[in-house]
Amino acid sequence: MNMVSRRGFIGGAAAGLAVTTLGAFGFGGAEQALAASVRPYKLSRTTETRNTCPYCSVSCGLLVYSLGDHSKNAKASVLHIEGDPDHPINRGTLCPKGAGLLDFVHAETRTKYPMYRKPGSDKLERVSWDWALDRIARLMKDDRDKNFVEKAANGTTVNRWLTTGMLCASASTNETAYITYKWARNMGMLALDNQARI
Amino acid sequence: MTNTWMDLKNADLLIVMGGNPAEAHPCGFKWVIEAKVHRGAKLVVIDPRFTRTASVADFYCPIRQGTDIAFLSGVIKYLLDNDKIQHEYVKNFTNASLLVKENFGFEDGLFTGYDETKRDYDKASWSYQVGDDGYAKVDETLADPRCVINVLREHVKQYTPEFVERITGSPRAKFLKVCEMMAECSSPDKVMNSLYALGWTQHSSGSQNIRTMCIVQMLLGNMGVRGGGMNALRGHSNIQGLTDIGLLSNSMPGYLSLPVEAEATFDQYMSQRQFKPLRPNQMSYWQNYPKFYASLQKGMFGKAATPENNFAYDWLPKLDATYDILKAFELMQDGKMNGYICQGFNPLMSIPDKNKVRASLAKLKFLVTMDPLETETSRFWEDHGEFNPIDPSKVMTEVFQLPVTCFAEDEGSLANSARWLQWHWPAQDPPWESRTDIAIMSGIRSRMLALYEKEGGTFFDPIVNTYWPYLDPNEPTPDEVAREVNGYTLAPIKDPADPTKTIPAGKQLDGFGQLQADGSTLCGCWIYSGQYTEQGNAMARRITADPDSAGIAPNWAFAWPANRRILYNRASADTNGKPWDPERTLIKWNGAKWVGYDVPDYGLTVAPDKGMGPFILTEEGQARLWCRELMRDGPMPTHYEPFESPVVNIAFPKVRGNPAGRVFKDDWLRFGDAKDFPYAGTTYRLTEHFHYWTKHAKINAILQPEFFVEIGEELAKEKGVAKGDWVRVWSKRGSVKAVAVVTKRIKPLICDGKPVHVVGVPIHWGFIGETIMGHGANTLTPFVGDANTNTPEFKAFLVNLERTTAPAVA
Amino acid sequence: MSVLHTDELKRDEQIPRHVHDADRKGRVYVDRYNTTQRINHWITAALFTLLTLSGLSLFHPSLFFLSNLFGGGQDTRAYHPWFGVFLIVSFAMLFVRFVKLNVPNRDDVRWMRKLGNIVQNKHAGLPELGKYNAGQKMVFWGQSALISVMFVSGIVIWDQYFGKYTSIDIKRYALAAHSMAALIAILIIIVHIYAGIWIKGTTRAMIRGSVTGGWAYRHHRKWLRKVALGREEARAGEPGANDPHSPMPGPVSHGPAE
Amino acid sequence: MADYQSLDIIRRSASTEQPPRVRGGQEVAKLIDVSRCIGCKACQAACMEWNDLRQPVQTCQGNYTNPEDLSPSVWTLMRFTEYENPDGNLEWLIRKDGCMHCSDPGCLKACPSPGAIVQYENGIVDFISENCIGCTYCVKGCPFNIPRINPVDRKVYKCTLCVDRVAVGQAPACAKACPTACIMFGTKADMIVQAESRIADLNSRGFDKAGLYNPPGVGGTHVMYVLHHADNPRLYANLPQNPRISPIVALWKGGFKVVGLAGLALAAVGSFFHYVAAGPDETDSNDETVAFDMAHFEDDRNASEGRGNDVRPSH
Repeated sequence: MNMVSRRGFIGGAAAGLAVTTLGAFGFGGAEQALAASVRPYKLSRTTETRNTCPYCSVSCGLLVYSLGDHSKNAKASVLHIEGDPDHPINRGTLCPKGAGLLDFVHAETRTKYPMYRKPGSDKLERVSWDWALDRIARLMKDDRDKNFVEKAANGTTVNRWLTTGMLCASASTNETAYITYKWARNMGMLALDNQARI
Repeated sequence: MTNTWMDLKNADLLIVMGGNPAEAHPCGFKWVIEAKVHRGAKLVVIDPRFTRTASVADFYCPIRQGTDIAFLSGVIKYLLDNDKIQHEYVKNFTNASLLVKENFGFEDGLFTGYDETKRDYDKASWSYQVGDDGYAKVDETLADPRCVINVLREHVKQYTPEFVERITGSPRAKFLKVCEMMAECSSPDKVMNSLYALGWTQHSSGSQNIRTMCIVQMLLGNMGVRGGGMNALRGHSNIQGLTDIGLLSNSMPGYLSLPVEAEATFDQYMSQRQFKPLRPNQMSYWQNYPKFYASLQKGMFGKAATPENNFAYDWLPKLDATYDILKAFELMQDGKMNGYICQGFNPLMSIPDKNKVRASLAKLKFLVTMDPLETETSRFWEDHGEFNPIDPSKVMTEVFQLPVTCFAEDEGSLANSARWLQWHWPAQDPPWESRTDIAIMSGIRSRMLALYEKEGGTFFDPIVNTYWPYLDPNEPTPDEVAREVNGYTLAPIKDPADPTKTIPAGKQLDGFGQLQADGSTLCGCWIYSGQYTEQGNAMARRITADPDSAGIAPNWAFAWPANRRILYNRASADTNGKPWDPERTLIKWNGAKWVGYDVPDYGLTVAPDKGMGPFILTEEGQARLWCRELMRDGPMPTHYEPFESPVVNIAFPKVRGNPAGRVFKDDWLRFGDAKDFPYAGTTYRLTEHFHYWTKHAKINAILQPEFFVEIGEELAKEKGVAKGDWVRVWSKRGSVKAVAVVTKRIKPLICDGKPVHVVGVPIHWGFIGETIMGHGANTLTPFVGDANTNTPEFKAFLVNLERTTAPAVA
Repeated sequence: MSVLHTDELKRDEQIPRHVHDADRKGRVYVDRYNTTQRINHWITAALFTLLTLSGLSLFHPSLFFLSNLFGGGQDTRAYHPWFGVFLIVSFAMLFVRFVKLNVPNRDDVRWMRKLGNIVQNKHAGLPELGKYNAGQKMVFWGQSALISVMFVSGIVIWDQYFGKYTSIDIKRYALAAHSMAALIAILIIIVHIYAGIWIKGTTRAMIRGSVTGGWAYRHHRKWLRKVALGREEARAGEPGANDPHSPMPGPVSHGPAE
Repeated sequence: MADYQSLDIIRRSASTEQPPRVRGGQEVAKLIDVSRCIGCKACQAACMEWNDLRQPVQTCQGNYTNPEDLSPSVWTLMRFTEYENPDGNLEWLIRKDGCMHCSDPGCLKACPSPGAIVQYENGIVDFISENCIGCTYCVKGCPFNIPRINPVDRKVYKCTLCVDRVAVGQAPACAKACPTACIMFGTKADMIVQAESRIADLNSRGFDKAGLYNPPGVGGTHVMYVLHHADNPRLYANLPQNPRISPIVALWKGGFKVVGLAGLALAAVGSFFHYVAAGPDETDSNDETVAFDMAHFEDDRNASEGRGNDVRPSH
């Protein structure tokens, strides 16, 4: 009769319950090993580079950690940025802007390729660097040739070019600034300004 | 900044007025907290809003925006009336005793010489009485009513506490409490520090705001000392550097100035740049101008710049007007500007009157943007609904959006607010197809050069003769450029430090002391000389030692000028060369020379009894309580209301705005008045964001996601606005919609008996990036500039406000 | 079932329809539960077992290993409330079926007084009982109440879907109530199961659907009488409409028993 | 995952086994000096950056608290309160909310999953995600309302006190970033000393009730506050006055757990012994016969009754 086996099942369940209950008093021995671990330290083999925060003028020192060790086949990519503890001003601290720099470096909306918009168009189109620089040089030269003022009305030599202007970047380096100055001013450009004005 | 960031910790009283460093410069602000924690210093905040800085202040005093000069003039009056000035300092280190011309005067809000049609002054009367010896006359007893200090006393006499309260809305008791706290710092062992930023500069009287506090600091004897000074907290990482390098419409590197059209010849140009001392025995360091000029022009044109052609003087463009940003957009609007290059700048969001800016850009033939991020400017032609309404098919501008490396990928130096030049190194490869700015500029240059060589063209001598000695002309390395900026010898020169020695040609200069006027030295920016010597790149130094914890760290990077960390540091010692406060020693006279923790801002071996003033750049050798003809809108500060003000100027009811403030003709029509726009608007940064950059960074977008305006509970109640409601804010120039942050931190100011409600408009949102789309704050702001710098008046304008519904998502 | 008959006796088809002759002479079986009821019971029992195992695994660390039966902690946590949902449905059906027969009456009080004897297997002086004794009724009502408590508190702490509707404080009470109710319910079930082991012949009722006549006579004589007289439907929940002793007031119409 | 064994565990959720305790170490703590907090949210940014957390961008709710609340990807949050003090002066009280790393952690107490929550000897309470089963008992156990469940992976998250950084000797990301040193990090003993000097400074500036928030109800915490108004922590966005593990949770996870299981065991064991003692309750042939008779001879019902009366065979 299968009845016995059914009963056996029920009895077994009850016994099992008793055993498990007993287990709760320490007879179980079902403990897992104490295997909890901390997250691995993510910077252990990254490359550390000293840099300066590009935002405000406090000039907080940065330690920029990047993937890759500058070996031939590894493409360096920043994966973490924190304050440089040696820096006399920020001493390792960063404000919310500096602490979020990683997302500026890897922003979705970073410019990726030279883009060009035709007159009247409603979109930017990808172009090559050569094409873009050729075209810009052409436009600038044409404008300069046409509108450069060598002499003022009273005959004074003024050598100025007023129809093309430029705004310079407050976060670019002094070296960039110097090259920019040399290039723009020597062409006679006067409408040359920067954020200090604002 | 005259001092360093760390030096803030040496102050006893820190006045934050015209700034919000906790919010805009948190890591520099730590030194304010250090002063509080370790020195027991007090922090006072004077601001229309209870800011994050105010949240840790010991004392907060509200003030209506645009009335700082009235407030501080009241302070000056209080100090003079109560004799709370540092007498020895004022007498010896400032021009207090110099006599002002008899025909100089001030009446009804105007100084002598005003021409209303030009909105400018004839400044002939704005100078000293000059004796037969060619020097300015003095009255050491300070009794003569024409003594500068007496002229000043007369000028501020109307700013009684009652009058100050009527103008500024600062309660009298709070104003007086601030006066008392400041007055304590007139003692030589107590030092006050002024921290300011765009809260002072972005006004039509911005420069004079700063002047007023300078006067206070001079009266208290706090310039040139540890913990003191005037500390302009600059906004951007290298705004100092760009200004130093001369990227301003009227500048050349090292604060040399471009010739104006009237200076047709080199002699005329130099005659305006003599810097002859106005008192005996003064250094007047600008007398070396010809050396700076010649060395710079060698850097610009190399061999083509010769003594014979006055170092290519004629090739310099000459100014017939100021071509600042506002002017550039005015030209654009008038169709007089064809091409514009934005090298990492976002004018559509940063320049006042956004609607005017957009319309102006649309008149360009071509626009080039070079930026690591997609900017609103590079997409100004794109229709984004109410956030950027435009019809692209009507915009004929060719637009180039060029991808540029960011800080993480480039190398070079940045100048911080304290004038430190710090080198940085790239941490990753340029992503995608981005290139460095230098490569792009050089690339365009090479192409234009080739075109000129092939086709010829208009006057291209300066282009083909540009000094371009770089190994790869298409991408000069930052190292090469930094060496050139520092300067080197082109021919053997005598060593000024030791005339028995000769420095051979081709050597890096040790500093600007070695510059020559004859073309034997080349130096791209004289104030930077010393940054890259024969010893190597000083900007890359990383030595942390800071003797006496003075907050100087002399061997960390390089500070211009001459690695000097605290400007005017000679003034930290008395007339005998003994520090005013031994606890705060910077430099002292040891009997033979000046020694101390910083590089002396003085002749190293000039004894204190020689009568040389501590302010070696000025012709007086002294600091100027009254600044002659050097400011366009007056030698002393005067309270003028902002161009858009909720009240009339009760001091000078006939004057609207700063009489010399910059306004273009059509922009007068775009001013509103208090009848239609009753609330006092102001714009500002928030700590979570940096201008229009961080809205591209997810982390920062999370921290402050959406455009809002801040209003007080009283105004909110009046308008039926609850926290989180949408409101429409509009000025004569445009309208924005924003979420309302209703706060106790903004309270109505009672000005001349009537309440003025402040509406705060933070600036950080646009139509590109990770944040929620928002209207720009610059939709509201007026196109008006400071009289001296042409900086737009972003901090004070008029708006109206009402409850509304959320904007349609574009 | 096929049954052999003796001539003297009534043929199977002649005796009350819920009593059947057994293979063994002189024995009868009495129907107690139909197939639907048994399936319903066992589904409920299975769910209860799953709930017990999964619940206990989260109740005490030493029982956490039980979660492995369900594929680990995450799965246990995810399945447990769903078991509960099925249980509540299944149990509700049981409840509807059996509630009328579980209304307490005076016999229950008398029976309870003799509980001491009962546990010693002494039945002398016990009242004749209907289909359920007081102990069974206590199981029925106890589980009904506790399962309701567990259901309601379970919903409150079912974070995945209902987490946002209540405060943390309410959830704390709910958790305590849930686990307390569960423990009592398990206790009851232990007794319930043991009773099935202890009282021989009982499990047949839920497995085969019938009990021996002797079992019915011994434990539920009043019920047997009614069944034997054909006055009462044997199946629980199908009380004879005309039974004056039935505690149920009115007739309840049900579908066919088999 | 690597196991550096750099931090020893002193407590482990849902575990009866004692972790090894031979080695002792220093307790660490974060001291948050609210009086010098400027609410800049650098701590929030640094936390997101270091821990690779990015909450979806929300909207402005009319205040400065952003994101709106803690979440699985927001482990720390500045909460802003505008408070007008009795003198009529405004105070902007800004508190960095996040896990307090209690010495007696309610989350750990409530957790049913072995090793899902651990406490290291330095005081850090950490969630070990691979062991987390998503039951949210910790949420109910926490007296500070900190842990948050992620609906996607059904795991609970909170501040780890940058255990990965601390393990290699660095300060937590938030503490390192904090521009005004409002967040200090060090040994708990040092932080208490630091707090004392801060309290003295605040007393000198007129904050008589300044004090340290290190609530004894949870055995002290490893994130402590210096408050200007220590007498009324509720001012700071409802910081609990006297936090402790809820008595209900304590009951549920304390005595009840043991008593309950004991009860079950007793019932099971008791039943067994009852069976042994009393034996089964069986029907005898008499009962069967009576029942048979009742079915087949219904008229004789009364006669046959009584035969079944109970004399149980004793086995």
